[in-house]
Amino acid sequence: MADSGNGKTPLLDELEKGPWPSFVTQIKSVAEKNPRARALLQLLERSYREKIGHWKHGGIVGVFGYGGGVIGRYSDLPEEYPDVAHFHTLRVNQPSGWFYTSDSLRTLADLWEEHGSGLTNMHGSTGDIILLGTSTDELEPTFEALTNAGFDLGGSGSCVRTPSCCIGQARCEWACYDTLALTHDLTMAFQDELHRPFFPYKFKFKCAGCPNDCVASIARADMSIIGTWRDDIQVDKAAVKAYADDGMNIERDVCGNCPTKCIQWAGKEIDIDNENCVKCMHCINVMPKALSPGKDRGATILLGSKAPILEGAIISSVLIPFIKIEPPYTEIKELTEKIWDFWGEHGKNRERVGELMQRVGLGNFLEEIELEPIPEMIAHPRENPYIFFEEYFEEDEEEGE
Amino acid sequence: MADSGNGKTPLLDELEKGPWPSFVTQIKSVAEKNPRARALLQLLERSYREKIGHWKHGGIVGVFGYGGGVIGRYSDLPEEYPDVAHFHTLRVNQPSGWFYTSDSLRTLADLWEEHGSGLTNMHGSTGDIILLGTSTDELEPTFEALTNAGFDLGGSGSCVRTPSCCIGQARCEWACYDTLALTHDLTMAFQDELHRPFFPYKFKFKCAGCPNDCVASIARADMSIIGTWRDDIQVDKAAVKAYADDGMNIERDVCGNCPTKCIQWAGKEIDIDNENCVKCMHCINVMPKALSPGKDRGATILLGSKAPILEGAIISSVLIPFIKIEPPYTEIKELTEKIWDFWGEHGKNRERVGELMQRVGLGNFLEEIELEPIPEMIAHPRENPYIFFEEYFEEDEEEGE
Amino acid sequence: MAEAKERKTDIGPPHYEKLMPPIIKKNYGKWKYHERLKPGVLVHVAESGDKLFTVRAGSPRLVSVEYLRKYAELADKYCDGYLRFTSRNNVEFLLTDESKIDPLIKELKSEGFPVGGVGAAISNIVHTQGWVHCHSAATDASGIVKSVMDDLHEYFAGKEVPGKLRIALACCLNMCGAVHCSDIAILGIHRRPPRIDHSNLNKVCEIPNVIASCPTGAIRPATVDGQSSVEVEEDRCMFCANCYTVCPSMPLNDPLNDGLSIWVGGKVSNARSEPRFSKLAIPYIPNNPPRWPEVVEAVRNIVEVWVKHARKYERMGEFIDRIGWPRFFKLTGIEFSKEHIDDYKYAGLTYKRSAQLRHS
Amino acid sequence: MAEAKERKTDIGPPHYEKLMPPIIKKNYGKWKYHERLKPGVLVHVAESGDKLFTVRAGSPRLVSVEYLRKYAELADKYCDGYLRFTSRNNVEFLLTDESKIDPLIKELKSEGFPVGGVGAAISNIVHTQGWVHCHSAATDASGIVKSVMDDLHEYFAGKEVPGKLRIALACCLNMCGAVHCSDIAILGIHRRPPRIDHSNLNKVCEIPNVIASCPTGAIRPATVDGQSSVEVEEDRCMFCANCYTVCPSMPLNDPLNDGLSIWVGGKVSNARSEPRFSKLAIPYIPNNPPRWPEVVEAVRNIVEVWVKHARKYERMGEFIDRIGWPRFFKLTGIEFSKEHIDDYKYAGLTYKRSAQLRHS
Ligand code: SRM
Ligand code: SRM
Ligand code: SRM
Ligand code: SRM
Ligand code: SF4
Ligand code: SF4
Ligand code: SF4
Ligand code: SF4
Ligand code: SF4
Ligand code: SF4
Ligand code: SF4
Ligand code: SF4
Repeated sequence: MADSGNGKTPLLDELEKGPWPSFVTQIKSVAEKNPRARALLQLLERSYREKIGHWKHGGIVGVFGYGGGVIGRYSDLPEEYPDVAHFHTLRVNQPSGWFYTSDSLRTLADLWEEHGSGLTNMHGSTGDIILLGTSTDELEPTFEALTNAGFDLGGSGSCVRTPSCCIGQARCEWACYDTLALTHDLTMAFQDELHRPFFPYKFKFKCAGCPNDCVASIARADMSIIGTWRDDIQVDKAAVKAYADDGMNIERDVCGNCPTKCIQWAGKEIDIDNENCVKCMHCINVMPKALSPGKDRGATILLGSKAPILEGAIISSVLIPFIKIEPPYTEIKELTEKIWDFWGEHGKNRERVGELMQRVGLGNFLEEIELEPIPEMIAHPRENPYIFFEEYFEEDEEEGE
Repeated sequence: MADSGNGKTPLLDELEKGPWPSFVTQIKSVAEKNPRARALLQLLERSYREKIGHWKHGGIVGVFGYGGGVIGRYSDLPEEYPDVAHFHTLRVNQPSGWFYTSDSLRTLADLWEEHGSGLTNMHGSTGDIILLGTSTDELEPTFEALTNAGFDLGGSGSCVRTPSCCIGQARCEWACYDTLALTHDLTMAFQDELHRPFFPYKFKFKCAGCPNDCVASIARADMSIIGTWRDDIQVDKAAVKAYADDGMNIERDVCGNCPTKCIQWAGKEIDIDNENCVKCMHCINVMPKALSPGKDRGATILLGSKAPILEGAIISSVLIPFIKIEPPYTEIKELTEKIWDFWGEHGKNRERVGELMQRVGLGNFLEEIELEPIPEMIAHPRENPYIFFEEYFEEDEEEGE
Repeated sequence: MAEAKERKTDIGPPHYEKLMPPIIKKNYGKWKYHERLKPGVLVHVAESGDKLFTVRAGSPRLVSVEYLRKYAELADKYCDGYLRFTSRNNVEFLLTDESKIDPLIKELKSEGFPVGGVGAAISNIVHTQGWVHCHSAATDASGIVKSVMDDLHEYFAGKEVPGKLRIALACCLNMCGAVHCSDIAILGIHRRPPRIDHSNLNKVCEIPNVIASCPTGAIRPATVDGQSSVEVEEDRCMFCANCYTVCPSMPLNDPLNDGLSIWVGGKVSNARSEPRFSKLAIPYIPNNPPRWPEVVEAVRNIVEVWVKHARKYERMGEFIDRIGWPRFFKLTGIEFSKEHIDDYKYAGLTYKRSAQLRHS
Repeated sequence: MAEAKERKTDIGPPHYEKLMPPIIKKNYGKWKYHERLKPGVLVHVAESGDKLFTVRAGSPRLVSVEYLRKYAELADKYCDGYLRFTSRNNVEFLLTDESKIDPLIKELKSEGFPVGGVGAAISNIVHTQGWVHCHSAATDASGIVKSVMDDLHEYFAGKEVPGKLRIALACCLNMCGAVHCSDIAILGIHRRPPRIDHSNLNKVCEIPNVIASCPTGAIRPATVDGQSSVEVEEDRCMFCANCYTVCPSMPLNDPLNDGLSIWVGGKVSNARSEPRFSKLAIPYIPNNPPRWPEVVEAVRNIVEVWVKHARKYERMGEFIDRIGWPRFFKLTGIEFSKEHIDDYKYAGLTYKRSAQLRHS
């Protein structure tokens, strides 16, 4: 009991030094008033000393009527640290684009000061507001306070996870569709799937406005919706010239980095072979005043990314090379539901949709979700000759000579 | 019996038309005198008509004391085509580089006219002279005639297969080592392993004098020995200028195709960042009068290529990035024998060495053949976090604090 | 859905429009271009000519309600209460009045919040829970992030670098932080096979599920002290902890053996080269809290090699593409070992299957 | 080794030196450069100033003793009896007297041997046995080669092409012709599962070996008419014929279903890009002897697209790299189908895992 009693945190104190803002300072800022935060500090100091975490495997806890949104967490030293004996996390669905007013932040602060540790993550890796640690009996009151303030829980467990997106058209000139609107719409449309797990495993949506993918959707979302365009890059010749006059080495820095070498600089004008442009964004990134995505905008839909457990990490792969993104987003939703149907029926327990697609084979998967195979879906055709032809001729079909 | 009797070959006759030399013409050129060739023509006509081959799974036949060098072959219609009821192939070890004198060709022609079908392949895909079709009782006499003429059988079955090589220093200015000498030496050193199968499966050597790999060693040899150099590319400035003056677009055609963009053309002189040159040969290929491989020459040794059955095709991978190739080639032979030892002990039946290496893992394989792992052996380090650490600390090794 | 009467459920998040500054609502979808005015400061210019100034400040991500209020206060003072967070957990203040930029920056700095991370820079480290909240953690997250960012803060604050460099940290192989596609990834790893709590296992876990959970087939049924349980063939364990995820009686956490690995060269954007996974650079560094000096040093070393040798716009992986892995190991002084060689499912595809080699 | 007394064994091949022209012996390892003088003719210049002229002629590879003598005769007449064969089965006459080149070419042509295949050209087709000698063949080899080369002979003889183009043919999945790394590969394929000779199987084959031979696990033990035998789950068969290699009672040869597939974009050399496998272009073309017009047409079509659109030095695969697979299918008019999508071990790695796409 010495540990939790003495109150000293010599190891953690070391982490208050240095120029980067310190999470220890954050915890301390509420530890005086908040016993949970105080206990967390003590327990963490102990972990630092012993080089091991002190949390047990989570149990299933939650709010009434929801199957997710709360991560149950218990200390393995409940007697010594009773204030963090339970220390459950609430995942609160962030507003699309992580926009806040000062008032909305204060509302969150107030309710979490009252009901929990006073500690948050702004934000979790999936995108949620993470309310970090409270006891089981506070879950329902916190939920009530949240919903009264206009917030709701995000996802956890085998369900749709909280969709997230880049800032998109709210501030970015490159956004090829309205990522915030789509994210919000999907979130609202799939509230049931988000709150009541019934899938084989989790399913994440992430919406990026252009191929720069500022929300890492291609690496972290079961469905990655990445803005793109299909006409010509828009060129402002005067602005190109201004960059050149300004000393930019267009030949080396722009053309030299084009993946398909489809952009040329004759020393005066830029010349783009748009047929071979793969919309990588590089030239646009480097000359934002001069170049911009075409006018015929939409998105590429890719499927399947995930972390390595179990079959190895996956980067999403192309399902629809180009689609217009317009409310009410019927096509995307129908496609999603077809995928869920097949996954629900054939996915193994804890099998992500990207793993399922690989297990059954992209060709079969496409048949099930009723998409035609097209070469845009693959990096290259098969190299091995092990083709499963599905039919063969029988003798009686044809007369032998 | 109509087939073999009537003698007409209307389908095959179609293949005597057209500008490319015809194998049918070749067969016909001996068919009159040679009953085996005549029967082959008939049987082949029947295959063309029926769209199916008429050969049975080979039996084991051979010459005394050898386990390989002969491919047994029987017709499935022996009664109808008795002259090709047996139709075994002899694989005769070609001279390195496929060099012949007119006399040596005539010697081969004479003996094969006497003992076999009078048909050959010059050459088989592995490199052998293929004597195409004779009966079991002719095998031993053919062998005797061959050895008397200074020829010997090549490999078949689970043994060293006939090594082969590009023309190398005999005619090519780019050969970084003497491919003919090495090939001949390996062939002679491993006569026993070549003639008396005792491996889990076949083992092929191919020797190419430079990375152009004119003998396709990287795709078709269990051990691919590919010439290279480690100092700077030799440049004849005047000759470079001559190419430029002659209208060659050096910027586009040479520099633009360098895989590491390490060669630059300032409009007057060529400038090579040799540290980043990956010895691809392209610039040298394009300007043979001006550029040539460095002076410090040797070879890269790669292991494991093969056709797709069973685990999928394999391209050889780097085992030794650079080695000097000098008689008596002790290092290569010792390395080879270490590989054979491990393969002999741990290879499964019909498992090629490249498959074994993948099955046990390159890291383990290297330990067994006593080579240090180096980054040149891999395209990139692992992407997955599934590291088999072989040891861990036990509590008593270290005092807990 | 059977629910309590007045209880609100499934209301979803607040609508973003309610939380946006008027200038954004007005110019939504009509931005023309942007410029980086100075470290941490962007201006976005709309077709209308309106200008939106963004000041980005680093955040520890683990934020207390006290500091949320501090953010709110700053937002009120400088930008009518409007702010946002980024996908890498930085805070962005959204200003319309250019003259307020410098005062805001000054106040942010005085509160201990560095300003930067914009454009070619090292931004905040995406990370996870660690010992703060997760049962699975092989290391802490926040402490390492703090230590590394302390060391690299100049690169956040404006010191020149060739391009973007994204660092991420995950405290176990579940990789909640999308470590797998980062320029530099710091990954917590276990190195000792699970220690089995035989007395409890068959009470809390389904033995067939436990056996099935192991990707290498290392787990077998066993009877221990008369209890049905499982045993692990230690040689076949690669410490993925999937068994532990499925069964609490198989913990892998171990103070002596847990530690970190470092991965390099992944990316997410489609700019120039395609997205790709990070590859192993350093297989193991022991846990050394509170400041993990070996990890800090290892990351700095890699960063400095990149800063010194990479060409403009070259992300870490693109840089290594150009110089080759052998030179990467040479320049960083990192030792190459058996652990670097892939031996999982696609291992064969990572062998060097060409004679294109640098020999000098 | 117990052997008959006077019998010579293990003597190995003749030493190459004995078969080389003096000019080669003299300048061995001391060549300086070469030039292509005209289609099919090379000159190699030695440091000594000596010049060796090579005249390359196409060959059907299946050569009779009559024609071997003809080669010998030509060699005697034009080059002191010295000649060689190439790794693609062409014949090379090795001359020292430049003035004999044209007469030799003339005589070769009159004998029906085209001269060419040097430099940027379409050389001879590496191929295999087919119905001429192999039990495994799903098609003939020589007949298709003859038909395709008849059609492409101008490209052998000097008609301009962007770079080298290597065609290979193998008559079954064993791929004796190294088809797997060719610019264009023609591959014989079976398309019907093995038909089992139940009455003989257990006499000639080891049932466990047969079962183990199947990479997809399609073969199961079965008792048929009281005989122990095997059965094949047809849905799982992908016609590799490995079972047949192991067991003669499981033939796959089938006149109705056997045929050809076409593969593109492989290469072997390390020049510019690394060696790589060919990829599937056309999954199936029926056998249509004696001249396989559909195959000839398919190959020509692909060749012509390459000739028309590739840049100088671009091998087929490099060309497709630049234009992308979707455009390759568009330009050739080849239909894309489920069969093109890999579904074997590494399938996942062939999916398009980036947003870098051409949309127009
Ligand atoms: C809180 C968060 C980390 C953070 O600090 O940001 C988190 C925390 C956990 N993740 Fe995660 N994951 C979090 C984002 C991710 C991400 C990133 C993302 O969503 O963009 C990934 C990688 C992408 C992916 O989905 O594959 C991720 C991949 C996993 C996995 C591996 C899943 C897989 O298929 O490989 C697991 C293991 C599992 O599901 O059993 C996991 C499991 C967990 C659990 C629930 C531990 C467990 O095994 O039960 C962690 C609870 C920690 C705790 O005590 O609070 N977490 N997890 C992130 C969620 C916050 C939020 O809602 O915003
Ligand atoms: C004659 C030849 C084809 C030709 O017309 O040129 C040939 C013919 C046969 N090969 Fe081959 N292979 C021939 C070169 C190759 C090559 C190319 C090479 O060596 O460069 C390969 C691909 C490279 C490789 O080794 O993987 C090759 C890969 C195979 C395979 C597949 C091996 C594998 O590991 O995937 C088999 C199947 C087997 O071994 O059971 C095979 C089996 C056979 C058999 C013995 C058929 C069998 O299953 O028993 C064929 C006998 C045909 C006959 O009746 O004459 N042959 N075989 C070539 C040998 C001639 C020579 O000695 O010069
Ligand atoms: C604010 C933010 C989006 C958001 O909704 O939160 C954002 C915003 C912008 N990104 Fe981003 N990116 C943001 C995360 C990302 C991510 C995701 C990540 O880091 O996890 C990526 C993918 C990184 C990767 O590939 O691993 C990302 C890859 C890019 C790129 C491509 C960089 C490259 O060369 O690979 C650009 C273009 C550029 O920088 O030239 C870009 C450019 C931009 C621009 C310039 C777009 C614009 O016109 O407004 C934005 C200015 C900020 C800047 O320069 O940092 N943004 N950007 C994210 C800020 C994170 C932070 O706090 O540092
Ligand atoms: C004679 C031969 C070697 C032998 O020992 O038999 C040979 C000889 C030469 N090759 Fe080759 N290559 C020969 C098969 C190959 C092969 C193997 C094959 O085709 O199966 C390759 C690999 C092909 C591949 O990548 O798939 C090959 C890839 C090259 C290259 C690289 C071409 C490229 O751009 O990828 C060069 C360089 C060049 O052509 O610029 C080359 C260049 C040469 C040079 C110019 C070398 C020299 O300086 O003498 C020789 C002149 C002949 C010519 O231009 O065709 N040789 N060459 C082979 C002739 C085969 C034939 O009859 O057509
Ligand atoms: S992903 Fe594209 S649209 Fe979205 S913020 Fe980044 S650059 Fe802008
Ligand atoms: S967007 Fe990318 S691919 Fe397209 S022209 Fe610009 S740099 Fe090239
Ligand atoms: S591989 Fe190299 S050395 Fe050998 S013939 Fe070809 S170009 Fe010459
Ligand atoms: S050999 Fe290849 S890599 Fe080296 S400089 Fe020449 S083109 Fe570049
Ligand atoms: S990475 Fe592992 S330890 Fe860290 S939060 Fe995620 S599941 Fe927990
Ligand atoms: S940690 Fe992974 S590999 Fe080890 S026993 Fe558990 S599941 Fe198997
Ligand atoms: S490819 Fe197949 S059919 Fe052709 S020779 Fe080789 S083993 Fe026989
Ligand atoms: S052909 Fe291949 S896949 Fe089909 S049953 Fe035989 S071994 Fe199996």
